[in-house]
Amino acid sequence: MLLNEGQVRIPSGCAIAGIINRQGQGFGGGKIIDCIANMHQRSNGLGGGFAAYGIYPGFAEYYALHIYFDCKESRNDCERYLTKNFNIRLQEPVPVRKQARVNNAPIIWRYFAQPKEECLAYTQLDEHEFTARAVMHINAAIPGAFVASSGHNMGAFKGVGYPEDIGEFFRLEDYQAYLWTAHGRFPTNTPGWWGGAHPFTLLEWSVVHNGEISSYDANQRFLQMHEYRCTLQTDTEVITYSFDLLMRKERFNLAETISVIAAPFWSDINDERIKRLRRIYGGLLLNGPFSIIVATGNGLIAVNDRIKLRPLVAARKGEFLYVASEESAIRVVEAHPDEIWSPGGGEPVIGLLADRENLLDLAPHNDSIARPA
Amino acid sequence: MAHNIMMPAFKVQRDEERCIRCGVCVRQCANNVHNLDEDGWMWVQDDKCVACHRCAVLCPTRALNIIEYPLDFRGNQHWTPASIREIYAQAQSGGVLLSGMGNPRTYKNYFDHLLINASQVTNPSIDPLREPMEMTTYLGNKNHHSCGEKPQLKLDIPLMFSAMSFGSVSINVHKSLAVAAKSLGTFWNTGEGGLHPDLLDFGRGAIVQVASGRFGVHPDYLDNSAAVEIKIGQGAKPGIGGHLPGEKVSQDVSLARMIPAWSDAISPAPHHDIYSIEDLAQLIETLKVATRFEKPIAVKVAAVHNITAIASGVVRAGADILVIDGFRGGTGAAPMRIRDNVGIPVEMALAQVDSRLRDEGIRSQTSLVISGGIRNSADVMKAIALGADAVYIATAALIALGCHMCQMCFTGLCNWGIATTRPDLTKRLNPHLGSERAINLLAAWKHEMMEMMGGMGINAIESLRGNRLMLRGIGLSKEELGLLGVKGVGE
Amino acid sequence: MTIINAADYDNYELLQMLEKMPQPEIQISHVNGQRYIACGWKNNKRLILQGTVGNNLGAFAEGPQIVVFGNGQEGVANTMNDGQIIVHGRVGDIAGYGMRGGKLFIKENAGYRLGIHMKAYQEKKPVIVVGGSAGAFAGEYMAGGTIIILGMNSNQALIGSYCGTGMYGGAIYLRGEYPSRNLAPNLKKEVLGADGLAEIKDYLAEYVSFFGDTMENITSAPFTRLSVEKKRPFAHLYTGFVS
Amino acid sequence: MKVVAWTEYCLGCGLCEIYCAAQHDGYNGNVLKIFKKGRPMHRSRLLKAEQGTWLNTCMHCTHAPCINGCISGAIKRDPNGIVYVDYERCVGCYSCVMLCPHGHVRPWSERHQVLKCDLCRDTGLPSCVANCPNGALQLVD
Repeated sequence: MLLNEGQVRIPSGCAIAGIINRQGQGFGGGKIIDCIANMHQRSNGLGGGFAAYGIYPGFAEYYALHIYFDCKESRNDCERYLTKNFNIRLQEPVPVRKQARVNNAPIIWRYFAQPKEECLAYTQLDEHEFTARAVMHINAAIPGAFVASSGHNMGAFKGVGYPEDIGEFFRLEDYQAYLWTAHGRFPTNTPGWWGGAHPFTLLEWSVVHNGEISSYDANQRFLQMHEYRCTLQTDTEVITYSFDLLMRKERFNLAETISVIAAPFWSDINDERIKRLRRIYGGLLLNGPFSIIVATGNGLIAVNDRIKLRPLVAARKGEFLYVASEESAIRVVEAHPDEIWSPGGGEPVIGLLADRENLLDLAPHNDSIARPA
Repeated sequence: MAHNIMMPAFKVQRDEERCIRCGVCVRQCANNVHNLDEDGWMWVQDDKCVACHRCAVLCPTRALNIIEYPLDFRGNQHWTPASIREIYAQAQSGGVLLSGMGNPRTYKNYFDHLLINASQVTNPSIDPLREPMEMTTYLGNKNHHSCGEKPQLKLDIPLMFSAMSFGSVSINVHKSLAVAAKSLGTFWNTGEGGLHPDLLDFGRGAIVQVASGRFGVHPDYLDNSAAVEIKIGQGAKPGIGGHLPGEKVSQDVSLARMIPAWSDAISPAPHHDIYSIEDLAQLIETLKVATRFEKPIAVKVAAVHNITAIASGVVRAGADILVIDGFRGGTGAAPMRIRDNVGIPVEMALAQVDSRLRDEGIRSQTSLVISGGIRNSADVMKAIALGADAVYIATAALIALGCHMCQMCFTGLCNWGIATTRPDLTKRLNPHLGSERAINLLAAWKHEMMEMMGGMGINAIESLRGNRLMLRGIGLSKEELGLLGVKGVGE
Repeated sequence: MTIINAADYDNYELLQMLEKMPQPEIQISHVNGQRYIACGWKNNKRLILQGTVGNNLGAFAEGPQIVVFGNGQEGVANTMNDGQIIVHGRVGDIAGYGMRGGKLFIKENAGYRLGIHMKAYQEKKPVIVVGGSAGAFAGEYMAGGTIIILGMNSNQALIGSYCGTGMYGGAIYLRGEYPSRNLAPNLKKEVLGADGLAEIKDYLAEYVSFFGDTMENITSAPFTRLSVEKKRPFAHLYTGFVS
Repeated sequence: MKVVAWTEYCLGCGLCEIYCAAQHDGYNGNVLKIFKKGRPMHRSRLLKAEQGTWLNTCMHCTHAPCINGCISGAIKRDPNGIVYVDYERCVGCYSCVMLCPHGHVRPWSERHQVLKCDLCRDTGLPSCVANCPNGALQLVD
């Protein structure tokens, strides 16, 4: 009997890519599909996905919930729960097109929702925390329902198949986003569950990731102390929660956050503050090979593990920043970048929207929900 | 360093009534345990003895006996003599404890808790002496979509000789096994140390290894082979690399490994071009391209906790043959702590991996070969019934060649001419005799297997593969039976 | 010379076609990410590649002459036995892993783990020359051969940390300083004058002939040579033990 | 017939000499007895040189100089071609010792006779061949 992600930990290798227009100008999904398709050989057809930011400008103040259902009953159950806790502005199926190589798709809907005032008042949670808990509740307690994404003005599109086929399936060319990330997956085994594909998201966070975190259980047990439940048993979930804890909750800036998750060796740390951070948050050091792209509405950051066990290439062309596992994936959409380089281990590539540069901060705080229209 | 406080591990007993001062023991012991003075005085140095039994076996009057040193520590269930001696050794040297061969500890051996079925009345048993009995098996990708296109290995017997590098073992071990494999219609494995020029003619019967050190790997080596095996790990030391000390890198070893003589040969822990599963897919493809898709590509991994996921990944990465080596697998040298504490039994790994690959519908894309402590034909039968396509043996083959399991392979002073590269010791293994003994062993096993299969009413090895109904567990918990996927006795 | 447009074929079609082509010199344009080019080749064919070449270029090869006008990715010259690869750009990680022979010239930067476990054997002496800088772990476990890092066409540090860790043969030449505190315990470093460059003069001349700098310019800065002090860095790591 | 030594696999252990001695003179291969009670005299000698060790033993030549030179007709050839010493006739003149170009015949001074390999003609497979632990000795036609 094969177990889904969430019931068993499934390591995987992968290809990743990300593109941001730092002026917040939207562009269609064709570019990111070309990018990830170039690295076809890095995946094995058991998972592909995309995250897109800025795609729902008309609903920017709503949480855009992309939810996968196994059957009608799970949709009914989930909608009952949603209507009890959220005001739903619009609900509709996510448009898809038939694609010969994409099978067994779940029922995929999206909901533009805001937590009900009375629910916030009753639970005394801020709306992010409230929504985050609602997402965790749906994933854990409503059988057959899975929240693929839940941020403002963004969405995750993922499934079982090669990423280029998934992109076609979700008609990504119809969306205009200023920030796209993509993932081609090479899981070591999977029952073919759409929820298990990447990117993994929480609120506005999305993570695509290549590699296997050897410290997974140490990390997840640390996160448990901070009330995160790693129900999916994936490395990506741990990465996302680590960013959420450090940046959204603890309000560390990017440099500090990177100094925790890809901590320099003790012998290389001179700064007392960084030393202190490592002493306290040593449990969040992500050990093992990884290259990740973490994105929010503010921008993206790409980073390798501290001894760079996975490939990562970045390039700049005008207002565009590209990151990918392989240079060819960038060249296929931008043949002549202004600059192209391989970042070192633990050396982040940061691409923030031009008006967020001073933030040095990826996190969506309550007080900074302003987004490009 | 002050006086060593370690007492000897063994005591050499010489029966003076029988000793004729012929000096055979003196001449045969590479550890210089035996000494004969000019005045005819025989004396021994017990602390140098490793209990390899060479002297005792060759003594023409059976005057020698070797026993565990009788001086024992005061009884203590926790601080056993071994644990105390290990501390003495490390306190004296500051070194990582090294040992040879496979995990010798008392972990449960699941082969010994499985029993084999036989026919009675409802279907007839078969007499292998007079009726046809097919032992032929093919290894490779047998996916029905690609059958006929993918290269396969044909085995006349579902047994192969497992990887042992030249350098860790002598050239005469390679010669013995290469000749035996050819005669038996099966394959031997070069290990990671390259192929010695003397054995070029046996390359086509060899599975050649590509390991992290890439010793002796070049286009001709890949071409002149039956299959290529990427060695990710081995059961005796999962997760770590290898280290052939310069003392063993003789001129001959240098030829095969293609490194200067007397330099250390270090195999890194990982392949540095494989840090993730898609990198394995890449190396598999690289080797397929380099061999023009003519050779099956095998991937050998150690049986570890996450073996099912690893196996699935390896198969999906394109491996035609998946080799799983259990924690009882032998080695020329391994840090003792790793050998004794890392990895899992191959029986469990095999049962779980076979089930997992079938659940995922990808079992036919690969052949499953297991290794690690296979002692006899019954172990082979049980492995095949649990789901293996074939079985690799190495320690059993070395024992057939004379190995006495003293576990001191790493010293290079093997008195049986096996784990050594010293010419005077190497010549102690005559490959003509060695190949004969290896052939005898496998021929005997083959016959025993045919008898057992006949007893089950099965006359083709394919019908045994994955036929777990032919097994029953004895003395196992419900959970263990579940993990092995077999019923309990009487069920 | 035969010219192929790589964009017209998928990766395996391209490889198959190359395998069958008898021409001694082939030019391929619009290469972008195609893997395994010249893998396992045993010939002296000359390949001219334009674009970004995919992983494992020239892996396990013995003899081909490959010129890349563009960049390489991971695993260039992986376990190469002989031949020559000239990259007029940068390369990714693990270039020259386990290389036993032949030469690899890179105009710009090399990624992490350059030339690790490189080894020499008899007449085979692998050489890597990097015009730019190299990432961490360069020459790790190196057992033989020569790595030269010039740090010229780069805005990064000449070399990353852990250079030559576990190295037990061969030599690494750096055009510039190497801080003593970073020196692996088994290595020694020497600052070389112009006469110290005799051993690598030919390689530098080749570099100049490919990439067009001048010998004077290259040799105007002092070189540092890292080589093995203790030939057997791990000789006392283990203890034999009769249990 | 003769015993051929395979230098490549000779270990130099010396068991050939020991068993050779034990096989003769009525000891029937009992090593202990000959060494404890008798006077072990081996017929062939293990040679040691820089290039290795090997058993130096009679080749039972077709035109054996020892037979031709024997003054008492003590050195004979049996129907199998084995050249042996008839101790009833040997008078210890040592002509054969001098005539053998390979030194395969040795004086047996205390009995004033000579020693040479007889391929254990009374007991079957030569004892040296039977007891070589590494198959380095072979009986060939």
